[in-house]
Amino acid sequence: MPQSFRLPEGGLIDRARSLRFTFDGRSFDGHPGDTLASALLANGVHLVARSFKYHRPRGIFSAGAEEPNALVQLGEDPRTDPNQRATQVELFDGLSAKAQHCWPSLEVDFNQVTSLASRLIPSGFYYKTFMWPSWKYFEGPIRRAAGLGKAPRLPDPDRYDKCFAHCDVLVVGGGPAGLAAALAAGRTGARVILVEQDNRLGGSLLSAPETQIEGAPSADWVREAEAELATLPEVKVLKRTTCFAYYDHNLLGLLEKVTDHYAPYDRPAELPRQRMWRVRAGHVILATGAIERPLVFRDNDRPGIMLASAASSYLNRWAVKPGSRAVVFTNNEGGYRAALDLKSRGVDLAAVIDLQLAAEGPLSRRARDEGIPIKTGYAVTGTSGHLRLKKVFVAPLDGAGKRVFGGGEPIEADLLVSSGGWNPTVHLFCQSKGTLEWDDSLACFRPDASMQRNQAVVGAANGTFGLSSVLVEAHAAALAAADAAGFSTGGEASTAPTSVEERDFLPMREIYLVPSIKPLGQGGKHFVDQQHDVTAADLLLAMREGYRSIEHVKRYTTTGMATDQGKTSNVAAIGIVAEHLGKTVPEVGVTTFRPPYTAVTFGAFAGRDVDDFLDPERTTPMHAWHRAHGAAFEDVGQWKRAWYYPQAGEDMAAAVNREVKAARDSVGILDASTLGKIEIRGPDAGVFLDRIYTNVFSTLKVGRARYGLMLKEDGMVFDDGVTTRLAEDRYLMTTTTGGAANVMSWLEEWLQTEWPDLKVYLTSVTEQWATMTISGPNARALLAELTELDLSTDSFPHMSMAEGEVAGVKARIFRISFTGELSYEINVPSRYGLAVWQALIRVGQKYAITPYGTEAMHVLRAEKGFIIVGQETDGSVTPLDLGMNWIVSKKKDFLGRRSLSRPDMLKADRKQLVGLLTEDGREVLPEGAQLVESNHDIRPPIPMVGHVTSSYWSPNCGQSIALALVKGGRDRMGERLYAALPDRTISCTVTEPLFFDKTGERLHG
Amino acid sequence: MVEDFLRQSPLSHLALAASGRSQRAEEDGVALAERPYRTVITLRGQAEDAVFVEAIQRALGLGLPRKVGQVSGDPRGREILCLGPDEWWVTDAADDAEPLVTSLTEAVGDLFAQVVDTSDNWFALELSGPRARDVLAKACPLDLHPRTFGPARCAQSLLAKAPMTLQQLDDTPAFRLHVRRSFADYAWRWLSDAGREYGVSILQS
Amino acid sequence: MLLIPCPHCGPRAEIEFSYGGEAHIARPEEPDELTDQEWSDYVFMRRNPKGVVLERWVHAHGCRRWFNAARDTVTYEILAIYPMGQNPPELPEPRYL
Amino acid sequence: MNKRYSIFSLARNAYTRHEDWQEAWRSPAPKARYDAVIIGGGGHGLATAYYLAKLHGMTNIAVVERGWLGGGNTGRNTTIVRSNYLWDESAAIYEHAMKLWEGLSRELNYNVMFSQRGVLNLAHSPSDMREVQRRVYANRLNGIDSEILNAQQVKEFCPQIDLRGGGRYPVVGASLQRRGGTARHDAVAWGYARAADALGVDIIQECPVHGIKVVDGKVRGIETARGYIETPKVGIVVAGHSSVLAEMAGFRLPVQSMPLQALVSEPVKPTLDCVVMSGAVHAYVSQSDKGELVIGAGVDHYIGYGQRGSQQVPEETISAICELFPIFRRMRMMRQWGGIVDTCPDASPIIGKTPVEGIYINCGWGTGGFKATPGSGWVFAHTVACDEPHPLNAPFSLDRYRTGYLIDEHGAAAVAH
Repeated sequence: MPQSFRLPEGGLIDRARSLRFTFDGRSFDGHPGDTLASALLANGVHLVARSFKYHRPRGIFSAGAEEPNALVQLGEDPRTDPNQRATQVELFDGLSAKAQHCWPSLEVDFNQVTSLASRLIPSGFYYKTFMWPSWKYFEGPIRRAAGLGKAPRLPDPDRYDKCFAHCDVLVVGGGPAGLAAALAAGRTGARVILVEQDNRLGGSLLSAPETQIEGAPSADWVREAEAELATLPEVKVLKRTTCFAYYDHNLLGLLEKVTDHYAPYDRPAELPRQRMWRVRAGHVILATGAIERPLVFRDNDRPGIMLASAASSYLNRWAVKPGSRAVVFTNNEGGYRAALDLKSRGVDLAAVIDLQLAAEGPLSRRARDEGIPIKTGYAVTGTSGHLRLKKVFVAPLDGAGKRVFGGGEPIEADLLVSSGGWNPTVHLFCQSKGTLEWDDSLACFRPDASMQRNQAVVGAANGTFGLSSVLVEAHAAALAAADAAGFSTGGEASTAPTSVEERDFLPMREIYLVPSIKPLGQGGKHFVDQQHDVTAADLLLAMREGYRSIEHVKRYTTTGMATDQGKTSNVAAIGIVAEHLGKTVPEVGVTTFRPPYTAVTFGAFAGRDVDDFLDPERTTPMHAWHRAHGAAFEDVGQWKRAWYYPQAGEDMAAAVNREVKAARDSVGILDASTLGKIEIRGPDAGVFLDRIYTNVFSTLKVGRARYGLMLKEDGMVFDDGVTTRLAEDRYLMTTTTGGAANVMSWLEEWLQTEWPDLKVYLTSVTEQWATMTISGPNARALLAELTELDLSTDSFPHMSMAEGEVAGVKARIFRISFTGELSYEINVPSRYGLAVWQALIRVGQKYAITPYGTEAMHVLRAEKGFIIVGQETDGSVTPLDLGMNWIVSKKKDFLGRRSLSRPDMLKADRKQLVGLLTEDGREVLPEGAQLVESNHDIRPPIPMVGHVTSSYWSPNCGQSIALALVKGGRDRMGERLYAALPDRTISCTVTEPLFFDKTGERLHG
Repeated sequence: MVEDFLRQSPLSHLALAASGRSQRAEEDGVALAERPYRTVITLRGQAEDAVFVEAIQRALGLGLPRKVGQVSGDPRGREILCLGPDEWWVTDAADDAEPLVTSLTEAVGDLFAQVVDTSDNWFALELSGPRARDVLAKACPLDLHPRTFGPARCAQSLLAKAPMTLQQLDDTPAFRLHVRRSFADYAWRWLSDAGREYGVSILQS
Repeated sequence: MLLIPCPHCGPRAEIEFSYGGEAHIARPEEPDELTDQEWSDYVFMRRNPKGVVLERWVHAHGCRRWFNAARDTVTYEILAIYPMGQNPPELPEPRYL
Repeated sequence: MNKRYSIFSLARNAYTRHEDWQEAWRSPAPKARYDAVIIGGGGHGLATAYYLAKLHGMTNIAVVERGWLGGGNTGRNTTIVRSNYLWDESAAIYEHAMKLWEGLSRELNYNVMFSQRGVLNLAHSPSDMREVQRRVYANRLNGIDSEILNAQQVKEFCPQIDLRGGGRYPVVGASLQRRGGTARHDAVAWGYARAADALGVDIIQECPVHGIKVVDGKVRGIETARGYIETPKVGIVVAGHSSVLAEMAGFRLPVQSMPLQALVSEPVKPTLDCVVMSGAVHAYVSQSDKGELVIGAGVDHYIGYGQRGSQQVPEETISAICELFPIFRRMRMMRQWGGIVDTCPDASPIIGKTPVEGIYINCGWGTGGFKATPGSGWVFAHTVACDEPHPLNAPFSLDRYRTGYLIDEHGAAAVAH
């Protein structure tokens, strides 16, 4: 089908090439340079969408980011994108778009019945009904009726990128102001980033080809500016990039569309789909332009009704006639520019309807001279046409602008464009907490006070509308920013580009709600927020019901809450509210501007931080061995730890049982490299540790090790581990795997902030050392085969350390035990970890050495009643609760000590650590099981006396064992308790938390 | 002396094979290389103590940089990185840290100072090429523009979600990135992925 | 994301820092002399002002040094940084409140 | 006199073109004296006023609000309602709230769209699962509906979820509270306001409080932008600004005000029918009736009254959401915002008396206050009316920081406090 509305010449499109695309299954042609919207209009397609609530037919309303209506579903699963603005989708070959939110088709949408019932469903209707019998019976249908496009059903195959960037001057907006600013700043040598959401620089100039800058067509100036910027090494120009957010301290978020505009077969595989930039800017120049404000009149939403500036854009930039016969409705001179554009491009111009009582500006004079029929003091009072505008009704207006006279004269037209003035695009400025002032002469909100350092707003965004003034303002702001960043023009005078154009749309007659022949709300609708179908009548209803704050009006009616976030509707809504409440517009105020300016893909926010990059996986030097030997892994913080090593035919329980037995029967080996390790040195190291730990370390002998417990100031257990005295002034502290980083920070914090007088230095050496624990009755024999050290208990007793070679590698060996068996913890530099591990395995064959994972380690330590911080404790457990009074020094102060004597800490019914044995020893209590005192079936709430913290099958005890925190547990020895599970109760007996080798003789081998 | 073949880089599981510097990397790409087994000694001490400074300088034959972010020495040989007001790294091309640890330990003697061998706590990889800064910008919030960073400079920051010590080696630009050993695999794969759009070649270590 | 001026490393991104809460809360010298109320005031009670707060930060992913900052909790402007153990300097009027 | 809302009143008013609807609440000038004044016109404050009037017969009372009703955290939250808390004390108060939620729309004659679509709390590791079990077992003994799901059951309940969790955070199971869900946050504030107003409560908007007059340790009245109001009882319910008001009254709180962020996507047709929370990856998500994915993000870990969003917090949260729901990667964020939450050291609220006689405080709900709204108002009304806490809120006294009776619920929210 030919592009019958494409003008024969002009436009920034590549006519030499055609692009084939489909909309709702129909095939069309367009050209490179088109947007989906311009290409649809070129093919005479105006009906593109249905509205949110009433399913009214909607067309293309704007030519940019402010589009409320023309939302389409782009592409097919898995690369489908709902709610895409056709006005911003660049056309590519093979593009496929669908209408959304309609059934069975765009033309015949049965859901439009909601429109017929519209009187029953005014704003907020759902708050007043659907309460009986229950909301749940109504919610489903309402949910299905809501939403717009469809979310993808398949995982997104595309990749996204994220990066940081830094610059002296960030210029947002590549229109005349932004270009002038980027040039001025860039020429000084400052680092400049210029951001433009469009695929071309030029902004408003792209739609105004006759504009002159520096005495030549502005298009030439734009071209030259772009060429010059490309020669400046410190200037970066980002097109197709939207600055969507202005965060604290001049951090701005940009979204760059990298490959969205490529035909699928052309997309370079190595490029990400989109890239998020996080720019820290020394100075920010916001040159974000302005958005035209539509007039709010009756039935202002039909396909064929659009913004005046959009019509000019389609004519000039895309060489598309948006209609055959047009009416222009305006309250200012700007509408006449569209009228002149329409006429000069061959559109039959039926009339300009001007709310102003007289039109005396240069453009209106020109229009009059060209014979365009002009009706001043007139209003559009309504429209007709179902799927496309057919008629416009106009009538004269009274002096106050409150009433129209007569029944309305019909004018045949398929295009109606309106202009109600301009709103500076202050979104980013307001996100940065800048405040607005209402400018009466411009009838718009413009920036007032800035809340960020080093920020300027220039051009239309600042309420400066004349091109000449814009260029001067932008140039000056850029020079000031560059100068403040330490870059000057070096004495050479820098002059702003010149233009003779001045602002063209003043004066205006501001009527926020254009009256019609019928009272508001009766026959026809005055749409304020087109996407959400919020009408002027809805706003008045909200206020009538007491929702008078503009925030209440917004939330009650949902005006401005659609995907366009009210870019063309918010000021009109405020104006109507102000008029109704008898307030001024600034008294009503604006609702909060929030990021993003336009919606940002989740994938771009996530960037590369997905899948296995979401969180780093930290691995030990022996990781490859564990993998090769079939280990299952457990996540402990970011670490991957070997959990158990199933052999052929073994399930987890069997593997763990085998590993647990081996460690008691002969020897097992555990990779303990993940434990935190901190080297501590200084004359005050002992004193320091005394303050950190509940017990004393300053008296520890060199070469000896001691278990310690540390608390937070609230008295709760925070971490534990063994600390060894390496020398008079040197200690090596070990921490839990998960707590390593926190403990290091904790120690540094106290040293630096509270005890700077203590002479102590700390260095983390967690990963310097690969750590392997060999444990079991044959541990000594095994180790003896690989070291020359004297391993006899006399020279190497329990809780001591020795340095020597193991398998030819210099090692630190600690004789400490977390299993209750004779154990050695061998530390070698990480690069040799795997080699020494393999040597131990090799030599250990004769002892049937068995690698065991964290699960077996847990069973072994539970058999001995050793706690795990984070499992037996949860931030509400003190050392006294754990029965560890023996480790709490009475002689000295330490962190958290004072908290232990608070009244609640001393209560007898605090939860205390005990052991549990099930009545049927084969039954293993589930961890987390809650304990009750009675197994009689009673109704909840049933008082709980404690819970199971750890529970395992113990092959060495031949029965299940559990640790639990039980209220007053130490006084309950031998008492019967019940684990109350959803489907049964398990009875068990309270015991000491010690199940195996109660005398501890195995420790000494 | 331990046999070299016993030691292992944390990237050995990737069986990295040098791809050589491709034409593309030469022009607009990046090159990655692992640099295991360098000596990295963490040194803590009081910069305001002239005795300490003097002792270190004598032991190393290098000036002790006093401003955080400064580096003295030869990036391919021995150098000192100032990481904090009382914290330095002494790094050296030698793969056996022991002699240096011994001489530094002797140098500081009873002074309030600390010398710890952290060669295996850290893992270095090098990223170079015309787009090296662009790749780093994806992972790191530092401003590495030549006006604010350069050779003989170092900084501690983040490489995506891994803590990193970064130093610039030359104007290629080439950077050395130190991450904790357990993050080696993460860092390598992250950088390889981030560099994909520019082309990544792997250099022999 | 704030830009925080580390006294040693210069301005750095907030993600490199950890927050340490209110500054100038000294640990009692003799905890045993304190009533439960006084002790809990030390452990738990905080000023939490809307306006200028004196607080502590640590450059956790940088030089790992602690320092004090005066920051406006509404605008997030950092008015001053100063070393641990020192009193806050004369502060400029918050410029943007 | 409010006319009742119903389908019939809607039809009747449709006939008269909605010209005859009455104000949902009056806008009275403040009186010189009230029997009690509630400071804070959010959900909790309005609920307190409603129950004071309804259950305790105190109708000469006022709610004073600095800005507009529901403009604080009530208007900025992600509206999740559940009661499956670990500790008995928490479970009791949240479950009481849950029971009130279940009849709230009819009680208030205002549809708060309480939607019991089920809340999943995901477990990603054996230790997560242990905590899930501990909580679910406790919930059931406390009479709270709560179930343990294995991975397959999670997939059946929420087919959109990727059990692989991108590889890094596999879903190994979850707890499910079927009675949990969401409610329409604005409607909660408006519904309570309308119902309280109908009982005679004066709701005074745009009335900031500048001072609290305390004589001899006893409150006498409050200074407001609209004049001095004498009153023997003041209830402070100003989440986010609790410390500011406490300072006016001369006492301190263990509270830090931190920015909590949230965001919504563009609306789409129904794609997620339950609420999904994951503490491990710091994210929670549901889909609103309008079709937006409503996503709760984390807190910025410093004091902040800025009420705005930052860049890195949504990045983290969205990454996590994309991990659990790779099908959402192409969805787009439409709006992000920040609220100010009071965080307490033990992540549990403070509801009770203060060192000043006649001043009561309700604060410290952290990230979880919305779900408690009816229960919080109910117990706080009792506390204000009777000058002593109800047994349900007695454990949540300010004094617990002295005695050490902390109720540590750090594991309870998806967001670390």
